Amino acid sequence: MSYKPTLTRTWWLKHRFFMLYMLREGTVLPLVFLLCSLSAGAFALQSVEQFASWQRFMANPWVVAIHTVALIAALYHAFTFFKLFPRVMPIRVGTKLVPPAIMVVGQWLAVVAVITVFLWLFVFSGAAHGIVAGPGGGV
Amino acid sequence: MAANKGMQQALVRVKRYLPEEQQKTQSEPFWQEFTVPFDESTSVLDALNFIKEELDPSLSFRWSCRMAICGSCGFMLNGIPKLGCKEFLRNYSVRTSPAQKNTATNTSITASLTVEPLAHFTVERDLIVNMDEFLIHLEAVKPYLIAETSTQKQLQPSLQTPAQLAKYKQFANCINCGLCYSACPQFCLNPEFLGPAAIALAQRYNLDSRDTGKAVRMPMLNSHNGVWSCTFVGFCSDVCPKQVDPAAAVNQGKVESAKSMLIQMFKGSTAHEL
Amino acid sequence: MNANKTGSRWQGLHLEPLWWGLFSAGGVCFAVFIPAVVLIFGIMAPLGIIDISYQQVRGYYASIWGLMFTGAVICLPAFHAAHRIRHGLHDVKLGGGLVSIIICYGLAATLSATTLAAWYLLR
Amino acid sequence: MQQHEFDIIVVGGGGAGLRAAIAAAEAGAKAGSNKAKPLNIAMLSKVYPMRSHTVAAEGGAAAVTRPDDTVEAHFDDTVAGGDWLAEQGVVDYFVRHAYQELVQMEHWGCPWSRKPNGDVQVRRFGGMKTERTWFAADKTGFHMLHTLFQTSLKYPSIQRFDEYFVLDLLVSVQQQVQGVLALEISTGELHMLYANAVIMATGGAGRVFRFNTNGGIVTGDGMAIAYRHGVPLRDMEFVQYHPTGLPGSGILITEACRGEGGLLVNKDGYRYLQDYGLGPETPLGKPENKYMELGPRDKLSQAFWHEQKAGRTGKHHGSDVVYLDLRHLGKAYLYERLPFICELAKAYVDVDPVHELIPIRPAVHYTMGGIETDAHCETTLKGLFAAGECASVGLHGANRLGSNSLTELLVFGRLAGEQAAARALQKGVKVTGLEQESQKLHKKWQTKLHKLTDTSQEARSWVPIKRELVATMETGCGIYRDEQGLQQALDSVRRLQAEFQHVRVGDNSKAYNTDLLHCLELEFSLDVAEAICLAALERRESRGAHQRLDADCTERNDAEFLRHSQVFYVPGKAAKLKWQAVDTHISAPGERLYGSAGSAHAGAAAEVQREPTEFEQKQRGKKEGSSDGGE
Ligand SMILES: Cc1cc2nc3c(=O)[nH]c(=O)nc-3n(C[C@H](O)[C@H](O)[C@H](O)COP(=O)(O)OP(=O)(O)OC[C@H]3O[C@@H](n4cnc5c(N)ncnc54)[C@H](O)[C@@H]3O)c2cc1C
Ligand code: SF4
Ligand code: F3S
Ligand code: FES
Repeated sequence: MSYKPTLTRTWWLKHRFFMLYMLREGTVLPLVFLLCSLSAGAFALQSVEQFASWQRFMANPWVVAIHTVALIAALYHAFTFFKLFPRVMPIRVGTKLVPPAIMVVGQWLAVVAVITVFLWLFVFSGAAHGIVAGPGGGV
Repeated sequence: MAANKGMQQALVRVKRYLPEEQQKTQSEPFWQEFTVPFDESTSVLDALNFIKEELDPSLSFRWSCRMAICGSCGFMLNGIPKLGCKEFLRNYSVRTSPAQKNTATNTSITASLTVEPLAHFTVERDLIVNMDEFLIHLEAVKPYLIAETSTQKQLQPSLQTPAQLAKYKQFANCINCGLCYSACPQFCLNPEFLGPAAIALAQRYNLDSRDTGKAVRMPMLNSHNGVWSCTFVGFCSDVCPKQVDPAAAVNQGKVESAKSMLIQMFKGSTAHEL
Repeated sequence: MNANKTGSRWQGLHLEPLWWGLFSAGGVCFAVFIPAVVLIFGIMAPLGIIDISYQQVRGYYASIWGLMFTGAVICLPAFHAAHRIRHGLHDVKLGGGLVSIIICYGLAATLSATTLAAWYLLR
Repeated sequence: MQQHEFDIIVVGGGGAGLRAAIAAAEAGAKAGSNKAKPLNIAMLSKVYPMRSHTVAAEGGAAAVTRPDDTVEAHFDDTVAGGDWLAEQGVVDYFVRHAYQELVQMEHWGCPWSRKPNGDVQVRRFGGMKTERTWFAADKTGFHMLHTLFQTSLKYPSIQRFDEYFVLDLLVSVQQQVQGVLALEISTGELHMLYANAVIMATGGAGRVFRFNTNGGIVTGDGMAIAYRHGVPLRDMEFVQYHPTGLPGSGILITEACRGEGGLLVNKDGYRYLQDYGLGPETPLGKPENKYMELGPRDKLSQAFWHEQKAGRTGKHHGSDVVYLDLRHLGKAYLYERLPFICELAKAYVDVDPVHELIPIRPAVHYTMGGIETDAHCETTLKGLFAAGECASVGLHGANRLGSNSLTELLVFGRLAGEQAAARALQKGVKVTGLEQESQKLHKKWQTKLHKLTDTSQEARSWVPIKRELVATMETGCGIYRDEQGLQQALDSVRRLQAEFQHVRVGDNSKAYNTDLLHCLELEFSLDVAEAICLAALERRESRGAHQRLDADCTERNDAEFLRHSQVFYVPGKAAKLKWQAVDTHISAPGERLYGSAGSAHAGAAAEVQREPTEFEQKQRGKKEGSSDGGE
C-alpha cells in the first residue's frame, strides 16, 4: 500500500542542475576525440609526411570545430573541478577554513601558467632558436 | 490563519495518494488544486495547515517544530526538495502577467506552487514518505562516539579545542530531513547507497578528536554502496537547509576510503587506526 | 560484521579507489593541461596563428618530456574520460557492472598503451 | 490487535525519554551480566525521536562548573527563581547531579562549545548568579537530542516504535501499571504493549495556548493520559511565558542572546527593564548576572505587559513588540555564538541581527507543572514513572530558570530509567485478571475510535474547538490573570469538552490518519487546559509565573498558598483540586529580588545547616576534583 516512483532515463533533463551535471560529465566526449587526435599526432611524428597529413587532418574545419568545443569543455570542466577541489580537500588553519575562493583562484593561475609555458615553448623559444617550419610544415 | 482582507491568493497543487481508496480502485496518485490566502509571512507549511483545517482534512503530511530544526517537513516544492516551514509562498509569485483569475472566488492568483512527497522514497500516503528507509542507512554507519573511557576520565569532560571541534562541527548540523536523498539521483538508481546524510554522519564521528571508531566504520564506507556510489552530482549540498555540505563529506570520504583500503592491503588485514 | 577477525588482506577490497584515483588525477590534468594543449595543437596551429614545425615537435616529444606529456595529457585524461563515461552510462541506465568496466577502462588502457608505443618508437 | 511483551516501556522519544531508555538499558545490562537476560525496553514516540521538541531548545543546560561557583548557589537560584515552590530535596539532588550528567553527554559526543584550551565553555543565563550554562552554539537541544538518539542506537535492548501514538495506560485491578495501548500511525492498527514499568516522557503542553514557542506536537498527551488514571497534575497554573518570541510565529529567540549581552528596548529605544526592579542599567557589553536583561523570565514577560499597557511597544505586522538589540556584538561573534538566531530572524521576520533590531514579544514556552512524581520520579500509580517536561518532580516551583530544563531531562530521565529498571527486576509483582483488563481497554478504544471516524454521522470538525481553546487560554490564562477571566476560561474549556463529544473526523482511513491524531491530541489538551484553569483560579495569590490582578491576590501569600496545587480527574465530572505541602527544609521562603535589590539582599536568605548525606559527600568530592579544569 505504497508507491515508489523511479527515475526515467531522461531524469537529467528535468532540472537545470542535473543538466549542468550531465554537461559536466559530457565534457569528456570532445576530450575523447582530442585524445585520439593527439595520439594519432604522436604516431605521425614517425615521418615528416605523416606529420604533414596529420596537420591537414587537424586543419579540417570540422576537426577544428570539435577541438574548439573541446577547449570550451575543458574550461567548463576546470570551472567545476576547481570549485569541488577545496571541498574534497579542505585546508584548515586553526578554526578557520582557507577560503575556497583563494584555492579556486590559485588553480586558475596554474592553468594560465601552463598556457604561458606552452606558448613560450612553441612561439617565443621556437622563434628565438630560429627554428622555422620544415618542408610541408605550416599551414 | 483566516482569509483576511489584504491577503493574496495562491494556487497550490498537491500530489495526493490515499492508499486504501486507491488500492480499491486501482488508481494512480492524483493532483488536487487548492486556493490558499497568503501574506508576507505565510510559509508553505502554513498553507498546508490551512488546507487541512479549512479545505480538506484528509490531506496528510508531517510537521512538528515549524522552525526548520526538526527535519519533519521535507517536500518537493516545484520539483525541488525543501523544508515546508522554511519556504514562503511569497517566493512563488506568478510572474506571468496578467495574473490568472480564479473563477470560483473571483480573486486573482498571485502565487502558484506544486507540492509533492520527497522524491526517491516510497510514498505511504499523500506527502508522507517512508522514513525508515533513511534511518536504516543512518544506523548502518554506527553513528555514535566509539571510545574507551577509563573510570578516571569518566568524571571529567575530555578536552577538545575549538579547532578540533571545527573539523566536524559542520557535519554535526544535519537535521535528518532527508532532502539530500531526494536530491541525489544516485540514491534513486541504487537505493542501497548509504547516501549523503549517513556518510556525513559517519564523517562527523570519524573526524571527532574523541572518537576511535573509524576502523569499524570504514568497511561500510569502503563498500560499493558506501562512498563509491556517489558521482559528485552535488545537488545534495545545494538543497541542504543546514549547510552541512554532505557532498563534501562523501567525497572527503572517498579519500579516506582509498587510504584505508591501501593500508589494509599493506597491513594484511582490515584497517586499524589510521 | 567484525571484519577484524575474519578479514584478510583482500577482504572487501575492490578496484574503485584505483579508478577513482586515476579519474581524479586525470581530472586535474584535464583542467590544467588540456586547455593549453588544445589551444596550441587543436586551434592556434591549425588556424595558422602560430607555426609549429615537425623538427621542433619531434625534438620535444622524443625526450623524457614526451613521456610525461603522454602520461599527463593522454593516459590520465583517458582514464578520467573512461570513468565518467562508465558512470554516465549507469546514470542513463545503460550497461553497468563488469561489462562497462571492461569496455571503458579497457579502451582507456588501449589508447594509453598505443600512445606510449608511439613515443617509444621515436627513440 | 498485536501484543508485545517488554520489561520497561518508555513513552516519548525526546531528551527525557531517550535518557531514560539508555539508563534502563545500562541498568538492565548490568543486572543481565549476573542474571539470565538483559531488560527489554520499548520506546514509543508519535514522531521520530529526532523530531521531538527537545530539538528546538537553543540556549543551554545548567550545571555548576566554574571553580568559583557552588552547588549551593545553583540551589539558591533555582529555589528563589521558583518563588520557593520547588521541592527543595529534589532541587538539591538535581544541582548535585547536573554536572555529572553533562559530562556524560560530553563522553557520548555532544559537541559542546569550547574555550581555546579545550575546556567546556559556560555562558550567562537569566536568573543564574554565575555563568554555568553549557551550550553547543545556539542549538543545544538539537545537539543533545541527536547525541542521545544516536547513542541510543548502541543498545540492542532498546526497541523503537517510531510513529506510534500512545492512547492509554493498561492498569491492573490492583492499580498497577501493566502496559500501554498505542496506535501504529502508519497502519491505524492498535498494539498492546505489556510491561511492569512505564515511563512517561511526553513533553509539555504549550500548544494549549495560541501563541507559543512550542512545536505542533506539544499537546500534553502524557499528562492527560496519566491524569485520566487518577494521577494528580501538580502546579499546572504555572505556565512560563518566554519574553522573547518572534511575533507571528512565536518562534523562540533564545535567552542566550541576552546572556551574550543583548539588550531589550521599547519603541523609544529605552531599556525599560530598569523600571521594573531589575536595574540599574548595566553598561553596554557588560551584562551582569541577575540584572536587567538577565532577570528571570516571568519578570521580563510581566515588564512587557506593562510597557504594552503604557503604549510604549512598537508594531510588527500588527503585533505589539519590543526589540532585542544584538548589533553591538558584531558579526563574527554572532555567527559563532548565535548562528541559528541569525538564520531564524532572517527567515521568519526578515531581519539581519547584525544590523537591525529583532522585534520580539512574550510567548508561552514551558509548563512548570505536570504529572506529579515523588523524588524518585514515580507517580502515585504503581509502576508509572514520569520525567521531563510532562512531569512535576518539583524542580521548578512557580517559575523555571532557563537552562535548568535540559539538565532536568538528563538528571531525572536517568533516575526514572534506573528506577523503572529496578521495578522491572523486582520479582513477584503479582497481577491477576490482566487478560480481561487488556480486552476491556482494547474494546473501549476500538469503540471510541470507531465513533470518532464514523462517517455515517455528519463530520464535525475539531478545528473550531481547538481555535477557541487556544484563544480562551491566551485571554484567560495570560501573563496576568484575574478571577473573572479565569472563571470564564474554565467555563469555556468545560463547554468545549462537552462539545468535543460530538466531534467526528471526516477521514476514516487507517494509514496516517493525521486528522484523527490531531483530534485525539485536542482531547488530551482539553483535559490539561481544564487543570490549568482550575489551579489558576484557585491560587488566589501572585507567585512566579502566576500573576493575578484582582484585589488581595497581587502579592505572594505564603500563609495560605505556600503549597502545591494538585488537580484530580473525576470521570464525567468537573475536576477536583487539593493542596499539598511544599518541602522547604533547606531554604526558608525569602523575598525574590533581582538587580541591585537582589545584591543588597544576597546571603540574607536563611540557610538551614544540615549534615550532608554519604552520597552527597561523594558528589562533593567529585565536584572538587572537577573544579581544576576551570578558568
Ligand atoms: C523553543 C524552546 C527552547 C528551549 N530552550 C531551552 C534551553 O535553552 N534550555 C533548557 O534548559 N530548556 C529549554 N527549553 C525547554 C526544554 O527544551 C523542554 O522542556 C524539553 O526539551 C522537553 O523535553 P521532553 O523530553 O520532556 O519532551 P519532548 O522533547 O517534547 O519529547 C516528547 C516526546 O514524547 C512523545 N509523545 C508525546 N505524546 C505522545 C503520545 N501520545 N504517544 C507517543 N509519543 C508521544 C513525542 O513524540 C516526543 O518524542 C526550550 C523549549 C522550547 C520550546
Ligand atoms: S545533510 Fe542536510 S539535507 Fe541531508 S538530511 Fe542532513 S540536513 Fe537534511
Ligand atoms: S547528490 Fe548524490 S551523487 Fe554524491 S555529491 Fe551528493 S551524494
Ligand atoms: S516542521 Fe520542523 S523542520 Fe519544518
